[in-house]
Amino acid sequence: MNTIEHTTRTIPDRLKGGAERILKSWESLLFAVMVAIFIVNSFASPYFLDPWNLSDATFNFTEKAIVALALALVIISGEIDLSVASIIAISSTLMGAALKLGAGPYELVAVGLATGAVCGAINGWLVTGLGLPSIVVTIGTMSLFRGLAYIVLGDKAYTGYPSEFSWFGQGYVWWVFSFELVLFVALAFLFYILLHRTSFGRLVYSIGNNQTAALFSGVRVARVKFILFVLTGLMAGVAAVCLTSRLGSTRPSIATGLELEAITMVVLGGININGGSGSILGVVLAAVIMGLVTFGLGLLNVPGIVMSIFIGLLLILVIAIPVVLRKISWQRKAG
Amino acid sequence: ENKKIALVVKALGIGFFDAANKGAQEAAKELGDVDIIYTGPTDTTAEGQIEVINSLIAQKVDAIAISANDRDALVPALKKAMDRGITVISWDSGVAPEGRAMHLNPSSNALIGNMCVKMAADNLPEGGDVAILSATATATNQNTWIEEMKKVLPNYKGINIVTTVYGDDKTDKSYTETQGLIKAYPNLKAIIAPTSVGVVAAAQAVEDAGMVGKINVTGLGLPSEMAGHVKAGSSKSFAIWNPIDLGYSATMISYNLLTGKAKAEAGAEIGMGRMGNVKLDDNREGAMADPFVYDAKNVEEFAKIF
Amino acid sequence: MKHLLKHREFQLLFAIVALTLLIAIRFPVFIEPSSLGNVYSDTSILIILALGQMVVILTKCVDLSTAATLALCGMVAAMLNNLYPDVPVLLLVLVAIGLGAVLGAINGLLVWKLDMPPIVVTLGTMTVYRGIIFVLSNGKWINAHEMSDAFKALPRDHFLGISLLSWSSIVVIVLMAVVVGRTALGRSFFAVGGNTNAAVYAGINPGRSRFLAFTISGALSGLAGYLWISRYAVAYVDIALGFELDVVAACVIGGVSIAGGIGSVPGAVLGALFLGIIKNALPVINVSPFWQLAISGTVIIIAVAFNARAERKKGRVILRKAEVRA
Amino acid sequence: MTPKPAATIRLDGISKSFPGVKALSGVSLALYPGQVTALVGENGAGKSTLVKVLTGIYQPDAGEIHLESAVTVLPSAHAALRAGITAIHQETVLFDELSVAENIFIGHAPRNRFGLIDWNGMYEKAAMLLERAGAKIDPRIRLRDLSIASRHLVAIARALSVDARVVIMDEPTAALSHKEIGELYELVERLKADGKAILFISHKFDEIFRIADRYTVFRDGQMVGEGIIRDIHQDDLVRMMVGRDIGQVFPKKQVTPGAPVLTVSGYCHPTEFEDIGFELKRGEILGFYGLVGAGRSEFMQALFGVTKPSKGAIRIDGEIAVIRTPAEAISKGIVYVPEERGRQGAITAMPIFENVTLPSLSKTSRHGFIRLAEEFKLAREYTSRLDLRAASLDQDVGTLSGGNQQKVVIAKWLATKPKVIILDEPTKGIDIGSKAAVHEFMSELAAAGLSVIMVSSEIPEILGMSDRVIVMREGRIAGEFKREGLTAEALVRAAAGIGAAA
Ligand SMILES: Nc1ncnc2c1ncn2[C@@H]1O[C@H](COP(=O)(O)OP(=O)(O)OP(=O)(O)O)[C@@H](O)[C@H]1O
Ligand SMILES: Nc1ncnc2c1ncn2[C@@H]1O[C@H](COP(=O)(O)OP(=O)(O)OP(=O)(O)O)[C@@H](O)[C@H]1O
Ligand SMILES: [Mg+2]
Ligand SMILES: [Mg+2]
Repeated sequence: MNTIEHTTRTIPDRLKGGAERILKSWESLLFAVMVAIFIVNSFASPYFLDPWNLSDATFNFTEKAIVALALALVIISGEIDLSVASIIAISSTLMGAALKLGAGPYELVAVGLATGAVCGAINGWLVTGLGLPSIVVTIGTMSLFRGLAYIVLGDKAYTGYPSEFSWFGQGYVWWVFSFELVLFVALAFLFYILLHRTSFGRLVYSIGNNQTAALFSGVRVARVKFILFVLTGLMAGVAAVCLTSRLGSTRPSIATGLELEAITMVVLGGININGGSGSILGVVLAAVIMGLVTFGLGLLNVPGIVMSIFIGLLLILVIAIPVVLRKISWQRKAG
Repeated sequence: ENKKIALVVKALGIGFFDAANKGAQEAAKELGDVDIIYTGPTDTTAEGQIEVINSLIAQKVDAIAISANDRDALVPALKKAMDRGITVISWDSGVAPEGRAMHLNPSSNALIGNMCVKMAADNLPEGGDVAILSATATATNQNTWIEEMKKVLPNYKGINIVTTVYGDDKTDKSYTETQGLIKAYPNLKAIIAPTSVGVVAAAQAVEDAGMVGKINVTGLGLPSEMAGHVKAGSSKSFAIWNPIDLGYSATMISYNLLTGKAKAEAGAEIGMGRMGNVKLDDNREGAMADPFVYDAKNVEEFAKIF
Repeated sequence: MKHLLKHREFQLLFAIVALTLLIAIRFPVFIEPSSLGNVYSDTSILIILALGQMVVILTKCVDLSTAATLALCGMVAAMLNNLYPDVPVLLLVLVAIGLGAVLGAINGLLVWKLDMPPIVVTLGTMTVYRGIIFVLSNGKWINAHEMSDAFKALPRDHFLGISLLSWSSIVVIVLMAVVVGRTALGRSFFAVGGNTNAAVYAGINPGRSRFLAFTISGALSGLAGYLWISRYAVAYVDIALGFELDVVAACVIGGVSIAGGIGSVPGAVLGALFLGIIKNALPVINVSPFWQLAISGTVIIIAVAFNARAERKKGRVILRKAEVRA
Repeated sequence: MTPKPAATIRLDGISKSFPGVKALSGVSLALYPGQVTALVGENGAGKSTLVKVLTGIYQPDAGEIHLESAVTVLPSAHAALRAGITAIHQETVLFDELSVAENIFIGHAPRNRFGLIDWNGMYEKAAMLLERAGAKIDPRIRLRDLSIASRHLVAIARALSVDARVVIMDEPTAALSHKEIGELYELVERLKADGKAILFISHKFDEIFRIADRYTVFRDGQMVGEGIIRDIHQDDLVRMMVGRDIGQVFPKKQVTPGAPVLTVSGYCHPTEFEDIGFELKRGEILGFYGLVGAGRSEFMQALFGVTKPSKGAIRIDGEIAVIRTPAEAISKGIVYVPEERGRQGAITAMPIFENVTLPSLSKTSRHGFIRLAEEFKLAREYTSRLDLRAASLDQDVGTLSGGNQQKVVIAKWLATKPKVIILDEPTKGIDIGSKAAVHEFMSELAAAGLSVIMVSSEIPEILGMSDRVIVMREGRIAGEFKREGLTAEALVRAAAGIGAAA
């Protein structure tokens, strides 16, 4: 008595072609913006198209972008980490303390990375272990971590990092390609693989889209989130190594305000602030765009705060324009 | 082709540095073949100054004269600038010796430290408790001056420095810290604020707490910002060097160094136009002039200038 | 008594009293009426901002631009006062409030009409508003002597022994208590944040409610802007930089749920007071300035953990016996 | 035939499209005073969309609404309230953190003479309305402290709080138990007597034939028939709705249960359930019956590792097993199709194939790297086995109809090759056609050797599908019954705790 017809109709895997997807994607929009800014900059300043100057320009964004890569994953999973800049401060401080205890360059790197990871783990535990909202937890740890740096250092500074150590923030791997830039590209590639090519990345997306359903599908939600916070702490540790090496010294006020710039990069890169969608390529493009804008305006000696107006407007416009276009196209269809 | 000299300040929008810029423009006019680029970050961070330095290097300026937010953190960036043939000097707030050709102190640190304590002591014949309100805990020059103050303390009988607090060069924080001082030290007689932001906020807080006449605020401030408080009586006197002269001198020194008219070596004397010469010590540092004290008698006159 | 203790607000009040007494043990001056009055005065601005932030958070949004709005409105008021010293101060206050409302409305419109995430919108406008101050003022400071005496006097004058600064926050508290508790608009904030979908079914337009919440927050920031500038008698670009996080923290300590729909006027006020007392007391009790940041961070985390425990759903009880036992 | 009175409200040629879907195309509907009109149709036929048009939440793309023969526009939910149209919506649209009274009155709260909300007046009126709806609930307590059934009563009280001419009920009985359903029927009778025009939407035919006077049938967003209930037979109505015949309703295959697969003993939880123990055999369908709120879902979720039991042990294939997380449950071969599909089941913003492979990622990937080809293969295999209707496998699950979403969730679990599948209210809110499909493959699964636990609050489904039935009441097992000779009455008695009939 089988009344339901078992059609052997197969469902096609995909409908839309690859080319259409790419053209309509956020990343293509960002790419166009990036090219436009590049062209405008070349005309606006005669100094722009110089390999060494462009190389210097990359220092404007590499450290923030390294943090932004990991932060992007946290935000895709539906959480946020506002404490990254403070993690950099405490990592750098403990590196300085290790230096005073006679640590060599590689031990310093190890201390920086480990501190970052531990701070990330603290955030992760507060969020997943105690089930607290990450936005307020990290507002708290933001004060706490930087506060600890102040307790250790007070009005002092750590200086005298060994010259081998300075290579991480000031050295060049080949010609104009600095170690920081190469490191950033390598990390971007790794994060691309992690998010888009591994099952871990798929879990991150599933949690960001619907945490409960992910849990009910056997995803270890708490563990994944914990790992993401540790990863973000670790990347903040990496940034701390680079920044400390570049500055050659540590003050507790190091990297103040970096978290907002990193978040701006992530959001500009098309990561949904409510979680669930976005790509690493977008974040990389956004980082380059922000670097180009600040460097281009810097060449014209525009004050930093005016640059931030540009970034702020860019952020609002880039997100608003697609919405407005979509609304207009609906109205056309309806009307 | 005009020479490009960049005057890099701790942060844009601070009256003191705007006045220094005036002096730099004056020097540029006098020299004739100089363009001044007046720039700096928006908030007082070393990272912000590094970005500014990078863009100045890219523009191939001829000289950078900087008032540093961090003694050490700027060294790598400034070294790079020197490697690319740019003359680098620091003024007002210094950079470690390896990051600059020379440093121009507005005045000698010892004189400033002494002057601060003296201004407090002059109004306290019987001695008493004194607190220091500084800028950020990392500010190079403030820390040096505070050290100098502590050194000369034995010369002033009965003057007792009870604590040092930090207002971070933010008005609200300085204000709250001052309120805290007033509450925590009922016998407080004077507050020394060797920072132009802090001294104004402290004077305001003292007035609001109704402690005029009981607590005297002194330190380093700008006449234009302090005139009201001197009139109100919360500050009897304060000192400052002339920032216009400072900007002027920094520009003149930069020009002389970059055109090869002088060399920045220990013991060298470098011309500063109408300000005379500066003599460099072993650290390649020199002092411009003595600090100048302002009180009810002369503050109005100078308030119009800076 | 037991019933009262269950309320978050009373627990917080209790914590505040305990904290104050603790400080008083070491520094009796701290609880002299004039000193407490000062602390309240000092916290007034935070209270005003926290109440504005609260209604925004109630609707499941967040306003990161409050501090920038405050600074911009304060700067405009100061510049007007500098240019036209004869314009009555009250008019300037209204201008500051009105400008704040407009800036808040811009946030609200972007959230309402373009469906943009509030955190992104206010992150953007935060930098834009700050930048505008720089453009307007050319980065210059406006100092005490450039402001008229009347302009500076307002927050300092006393009425019935209480400073007008304190009075302004008291008026705001009363107004907001009425708006939140007794008007349809106020209740709609809870509805929108509690269940946006259901709010639509109840005839509430969530976008419009959010828009109004942002406008209120902006207007209060505008008021706070004037108060701040006249209080400290100086205006410049970086006024209140980073203060938005203190404001959010005050709300969170006061039990306002960041997920929307939960919060109260007394809660937000107490949260702000708690933070205010700590910030005021630390310098007094001689805590090294280097410890202050770490202490306030720890306090925030503890408060959040505490509130989350109180908020956590007390699992449904199916078993009758368990219900009796409990 | 009753003489046709003038319609209270009449819809003409209403159309409504969403991006990609035409939810309603030119439908008409009339509601008459003192009569109940049943609106029936498959999932996604457009019933709820029509309700939203009627209550001002959606604006129709075309068509007219005639209210007592005057053309009316309803630009907002507020306008609809003022026009005297009130509704109990399909989703619970209430506010957890607000008081019961406010839930009833939000949007139209009583005001005092200063225009401020009059709290005391509101509490009084709320208490009155709750009494009318047959609920004993304090209007001052917060909604989140109420049970699910009480919440529905609050929703009903809210609908009564406006003086309405038109009352709409969109699947009002889906979450109510026996007793409350009876009270709801009484309420409907009273509303009828008051001369209200009532629109009643339901997938349960017994209930439609019991209380409706008229019917209107929707199929794929179009109206395909209307008339008087007394004049039509159930089979004809179903045919009109589905467009074909539905054969046997419960296609239970006879399977001889094999060896025990799952043995649960002494499972306890501090507040939710106590001392649950049973044995599940290979190829068996075990029904779990109980009133809504009996704690079945909570127990199943503990079995699946979502919540932790305080005591108890389970054996799988005779081996002691410990399950602390869903991941462990899945690896041990226990899977759970949850009750709240949208919240716990499907990830609606992700494509079909990603949903299907989520718990099987370790199988489709190699060394943690994703292999898309494998994923599509797995997804294709299981979705076609369940006869999923979709345009492509990379379509977002959220764009599918409810029944098809359920199929995606089940496909996801079958792809893990489980031993035990727990289905929690698998046909709740599912139309009669899809329901038959769900029952059909449930039966096939059992025949193929899978053990099935089916949680259901519908007696016919329990009676028709299970080999054995366990009844739960207030977190405890209230009885266990063999299929043979099991009656609806016995089930209800056990579930309600009424002693055995003499
Ligand atoms: N907001 C929306 N956006 C896009 N599509 C929608 C929206 N609301 C409904 N639809 C689509 O419109 C169609 C009709 O949905 P509707 O909810 O009216 O069905 P229904 O008859 O109430 O079904 P059920 O019996 O499952 O409740 C479905 O295909 C649904 O997917
Ligand atoms: N008062 C309540 N507060 C919050 N959630 C509830 C409440 N009542 C029920 N629910 C949720 O609604 C869903 C259905 O409720 P239900 O009462 O059916 O659960 P149950 O008692 O576990 O199951 P069952 O009816 O299957 O025996 C469950 O997921 C439950 O968690
Ligand atoms: Mg429906
Ligand atoms: Mg259930």
